[in-house]
Amino acid sequence: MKYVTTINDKEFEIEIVDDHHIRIGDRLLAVDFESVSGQPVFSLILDGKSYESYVYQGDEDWQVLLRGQQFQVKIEDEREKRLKSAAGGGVAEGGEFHLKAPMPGLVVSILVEEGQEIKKGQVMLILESMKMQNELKAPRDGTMGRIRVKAGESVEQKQALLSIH
Amino acid sequence: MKYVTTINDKEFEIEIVDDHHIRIGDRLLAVDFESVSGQPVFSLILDGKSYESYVYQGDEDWQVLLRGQQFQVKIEDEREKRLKSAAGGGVAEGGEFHLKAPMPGLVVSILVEEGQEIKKGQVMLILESMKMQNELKAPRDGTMGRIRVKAGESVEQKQALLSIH
Amino acid sequence: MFNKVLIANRGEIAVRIIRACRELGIQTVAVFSEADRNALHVRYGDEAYLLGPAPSRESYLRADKILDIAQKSGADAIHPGYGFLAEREDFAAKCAELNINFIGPKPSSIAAMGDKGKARATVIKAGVPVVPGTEAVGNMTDDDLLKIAPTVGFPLLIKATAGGGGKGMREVKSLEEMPTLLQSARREAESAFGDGNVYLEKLVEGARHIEFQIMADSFGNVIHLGERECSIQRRHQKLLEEAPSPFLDDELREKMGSVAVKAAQAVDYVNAGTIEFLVDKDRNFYFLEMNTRLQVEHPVTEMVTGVDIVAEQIRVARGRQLSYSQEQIQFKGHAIECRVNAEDPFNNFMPSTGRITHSILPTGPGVRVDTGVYPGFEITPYYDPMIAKLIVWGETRAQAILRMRRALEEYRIVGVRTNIPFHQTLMDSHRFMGGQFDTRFVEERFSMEAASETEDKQAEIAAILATLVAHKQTERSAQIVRRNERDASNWKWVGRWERMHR
Amino acid sequence: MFNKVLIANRGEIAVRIIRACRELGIQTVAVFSEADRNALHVRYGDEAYLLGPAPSRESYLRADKILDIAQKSGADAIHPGYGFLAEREDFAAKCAELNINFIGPKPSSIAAMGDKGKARATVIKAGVPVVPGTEAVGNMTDDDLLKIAPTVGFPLLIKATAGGGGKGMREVKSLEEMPTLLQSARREAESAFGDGNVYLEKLVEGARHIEFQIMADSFGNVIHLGERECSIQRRHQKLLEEAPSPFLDDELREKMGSVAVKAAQAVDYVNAGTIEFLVDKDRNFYFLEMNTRLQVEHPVTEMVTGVDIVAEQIRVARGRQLSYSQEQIQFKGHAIECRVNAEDPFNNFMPSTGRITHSILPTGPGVRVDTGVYPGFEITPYYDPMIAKLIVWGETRAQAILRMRRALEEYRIVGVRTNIPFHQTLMDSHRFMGGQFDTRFVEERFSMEAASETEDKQAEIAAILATLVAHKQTERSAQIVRRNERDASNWKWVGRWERMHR
Repeated sequence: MKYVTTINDKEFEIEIVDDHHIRIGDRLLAVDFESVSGQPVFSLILDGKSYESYVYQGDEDWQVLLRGQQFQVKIEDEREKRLKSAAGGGVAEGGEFHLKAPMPGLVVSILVEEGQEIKKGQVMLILESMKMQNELKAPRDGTMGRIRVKAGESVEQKQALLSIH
Repeated sequence: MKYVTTINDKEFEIEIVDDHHIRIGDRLLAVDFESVSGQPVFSLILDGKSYESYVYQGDEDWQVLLRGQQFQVKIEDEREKRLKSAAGGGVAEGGEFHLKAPMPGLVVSILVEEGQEIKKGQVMLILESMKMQNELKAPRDGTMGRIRVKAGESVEQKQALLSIH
Repeated sequence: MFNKVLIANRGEIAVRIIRACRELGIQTVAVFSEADRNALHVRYGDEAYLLGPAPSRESYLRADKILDIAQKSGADAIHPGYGFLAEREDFAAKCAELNINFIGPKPSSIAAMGDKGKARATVIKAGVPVVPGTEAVGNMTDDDLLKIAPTVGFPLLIKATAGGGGKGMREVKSLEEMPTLLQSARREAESAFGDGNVYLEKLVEGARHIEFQIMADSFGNVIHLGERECSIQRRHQKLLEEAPSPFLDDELREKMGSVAVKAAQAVDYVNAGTIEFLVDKDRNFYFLEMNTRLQVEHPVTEMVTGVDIVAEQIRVARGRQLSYSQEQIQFKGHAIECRVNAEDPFNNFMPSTGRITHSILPTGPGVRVDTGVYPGFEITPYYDPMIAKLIVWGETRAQAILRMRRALEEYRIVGVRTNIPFHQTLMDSHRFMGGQFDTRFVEERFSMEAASETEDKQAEIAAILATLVAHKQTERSAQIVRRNERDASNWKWVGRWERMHR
Repeated sequence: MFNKVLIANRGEIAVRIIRACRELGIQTVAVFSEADRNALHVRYGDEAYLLGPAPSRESYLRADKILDIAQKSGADAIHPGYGFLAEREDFAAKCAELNINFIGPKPSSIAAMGDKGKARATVIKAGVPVVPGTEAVGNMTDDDLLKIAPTVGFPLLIKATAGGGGKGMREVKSLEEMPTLLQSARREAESAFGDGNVYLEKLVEGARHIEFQIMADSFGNVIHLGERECSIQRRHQKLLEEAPSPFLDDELREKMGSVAVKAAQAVDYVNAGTIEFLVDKDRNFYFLEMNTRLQVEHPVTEMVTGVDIVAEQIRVARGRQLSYSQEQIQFKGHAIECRVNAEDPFNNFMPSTGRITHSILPTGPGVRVDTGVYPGFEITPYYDPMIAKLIVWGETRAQAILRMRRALEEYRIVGVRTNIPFHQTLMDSHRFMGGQFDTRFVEERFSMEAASETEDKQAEIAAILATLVAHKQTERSAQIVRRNERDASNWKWVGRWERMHR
């Protein structure tokens, strides 16, 4: 199986040759790869070098935490990738964004209004949790859609808070 | 549900009243009882006193390891106990005893022969494991039955080694 | 002399205090909220009593219930830890009334240091330097403050009189922006402390936050255990502390130490306390406030002095003299503490909740971990996000940094995100290694981005790891699909039966 | 000067050495058997290479493979740890041949101390007292030994010349029983060491086993780091060690220390080593043997001296001078180490294997755990049963005992049985607390039975706990039966279909 794996616009072509070998570019490497205690912690011995890492699956990408650094990793299998580029590539940038509560907490204040134009990075809502006030920011420019919560309201984790068009 | 629980010939009559109360003798006690992380480790708050203990189930009894002491505990529900005493009580002492390997290892030597009379505490077999030579002793007097292994043989955990009549 | 101590706290500090009691042969009473039934302090305490629902105000802040439990259980002393009721004069007073030994200072000392304005006035009288500002105690109007501001000089800080933790604090660069900032500071202070009073303080630029640990007994003996460097902060929350401060020499240490002792004596202090100072680039130091309780970061002092501060608190509270004279306090080596918080440093330090499914603690020579969590424990949103303190000792600061680096690399916590990567990045920062930082360092001159040469080398490894995990997952789900196909066969079979017999 | 160290070992000591290397900025190469792929030393090493199948002789004893890996990976030094290849003269010599730095003494020192007879002769020449016995080196016949025995005096010990760990050792009470015991000792020595040579030694009664830690550099500097009390043993296996020994005073310490230094100098010793002594009731001390390697129990010395012995080993092997002179070695407080073994103290210390499913380490002030295991790790029967070393430090011996007691109480390991309850019982023993014990104490005067008053109080709690667990289990199995009934319904339904349409 061949994959095209992308980190920060840099592409790696990685082929899983068999259980103990991969090919990256034209280098054949010996791998010994184990999950630790059934957890999302992985031990990799790659040509004798020993690495350990947390690997989490996100909605669209993978996060790899390795020696204090975090990498956002996109993985496509080659076939998938070819299909996509044949189709003209590029997912639509727009679409609705739904802000969900990243943790349970109390909505302290809402700093935007429905219909308002907002900028990427703008603080939309303050959520108090673990004695901290956490600012939830807009991930991109857009127009505020529906706001589903009120200041003073307690919310559950993953509860929908508001949307951006 | 009522139980008769025995430790070293001492009987305790313990009634599970509801999820948060037991009666022992004529004392009603508040209990708050939890397994820790789904392990055989249990946290008990009994009338405000906090205890923690390992509780293991053996073949016939329970083992409780509490603050460095181990207790062999026999538990019968009241009905069971009544039935047994009605039937005349007392399980037969005899019967065949099968010695199983308590761990994987190497049989170093066998110090008994089939048909031999043996005494309780007599060393029957030496099993090497973890660089240690472990003496396996007779749990009671008897006659050696079949010996199923030879010196020099590797054995798996729980493999039958020999029997005593 | 008391023999049973109720610990009016939770988390690592409750565990820390239980340990000290156990090592002194003293019985312990734990209290817990509904969220904490399985917490370590409940499991380790000799006794444990439920306080109420998870929110602090219904549990750990319920002074009345805690005092009830103390009386019911026969606890003749209470250790408040830090936070919650630790600096509540009324609680300490109530303990005294009920003949329960409060392991901490007298209520009058808490009161004297609790009001920041009053505290400033008190220590000024004792000859302790303070940051220039408004000295008057209590109710200054906005007009008063605006009038006095130019004499203090800009930039300055508006601070809440009842304050702490950066709440109600505003930085003011000019007179023009001051009225708005005054209002918002008062609003925040009002909502956080029920007290909208504020005062002004000159903003000391490039300042370090350095504090002195004090111990005092009831016979009038007061000593200091040296300083802690606490300048590594984010949003006024300390993240890392060390002892000694790379910025102090013996002369300055002695000078500040004796001033700290003087400040404590000014409020007739007993038990453990901390005098916080700001130190500017030119080594001028200013009293900031006194924390009239045990600090989170007390272990770094324990590591370099060998003094068990909690045990010493208990001895002093039992009416004994201090075990050490000032001369007997010797400093050896260097200690660093990293606060391990359940928050994601790659996502704006967002708190992270969830069940810890797996954990491997760093251990070995010179490493100490103070924690209240373990695999299977649930991190809830009700309390502060600190889940462990990782403390190391080394013969030198450089050795301590190298040791901390390896300990951070070893630490595994699965189930919640932690700020361990923040500390790892910090340990690699040249400015930190060089001891060149002030309280603005983390917010203004620090980035989680690694040097790009390191990043490039590791990116390929990260790519391989993610691909291997993704591949395994694809394989596994393929198997599950196949298994489900088999499992579904009963139903298919039923379906066939239906058709056959229709 | 080397920059990459291969660690020819496993378990806690491999982890300990990796930590020291990492803190010195040195790259590490781990080696592992098939049973140890997931071991901590493999996970923590910078590189890791498979040696072979689980049994030691096919993996950790394969000197050839280890040297191959060292060359292949570019490791320019090897740390052997303890056990396995640590005291193999030929291995150390082979390293030297291949230009690989062996972190330990010269091959000649290993050889000189490896043959117990030769070692005795060597140190006697240097004026070191030894237990009276047969001084001749090498091959004494049974006849020779039987002739010489009465001059040594009974009781005496037959010991294997190549010996260690009590193998080939026999206690002889009279001349009559000696021939038989000679034969069995020779047989055991032959099978354990491939060398049936034995010698005689007077049995010192009521003896304590006390050893001195030595450090020497290649410039002829030799110092000692004080003693360790190791009398708590069972079947010649140490179970607990402490520093200092409650039996020694400063005068005796200085005397024994300088003798220990002399013994090390007699074999031109370099790096870390240990001189073991027997000390009788009257404070006479006798050289027993020298261990030419790092000891399991080195941490207690680290805790009381502040010296990182493994880091110091590496420095010395890198050709540096010792970091300390004898005068700079100061002793502070008291340290105790408990060896936590996977064995059941309630079942004749039977080794216990299995997967560790859960673990909570004791932490907090003055506690150190050196371990190579973690939740999810499998304890196999291939290696020795020690899974962790729990080490505590206290200002006094009494404080260290109290701290050890609380640490043992906190330690949770689920999945294998451990000897933690043995240590708990030991900590409660009055004789241990009083420091009144010798090497026979555990076997002859110690019992796992608790004082009956304690037992009675706890029995009721144990009864309640077991009953609650049994009750929950009964309830749960009832639920499973009910659930299974529901699950089976598909099939019942199929059955009904069949009948309906028959």
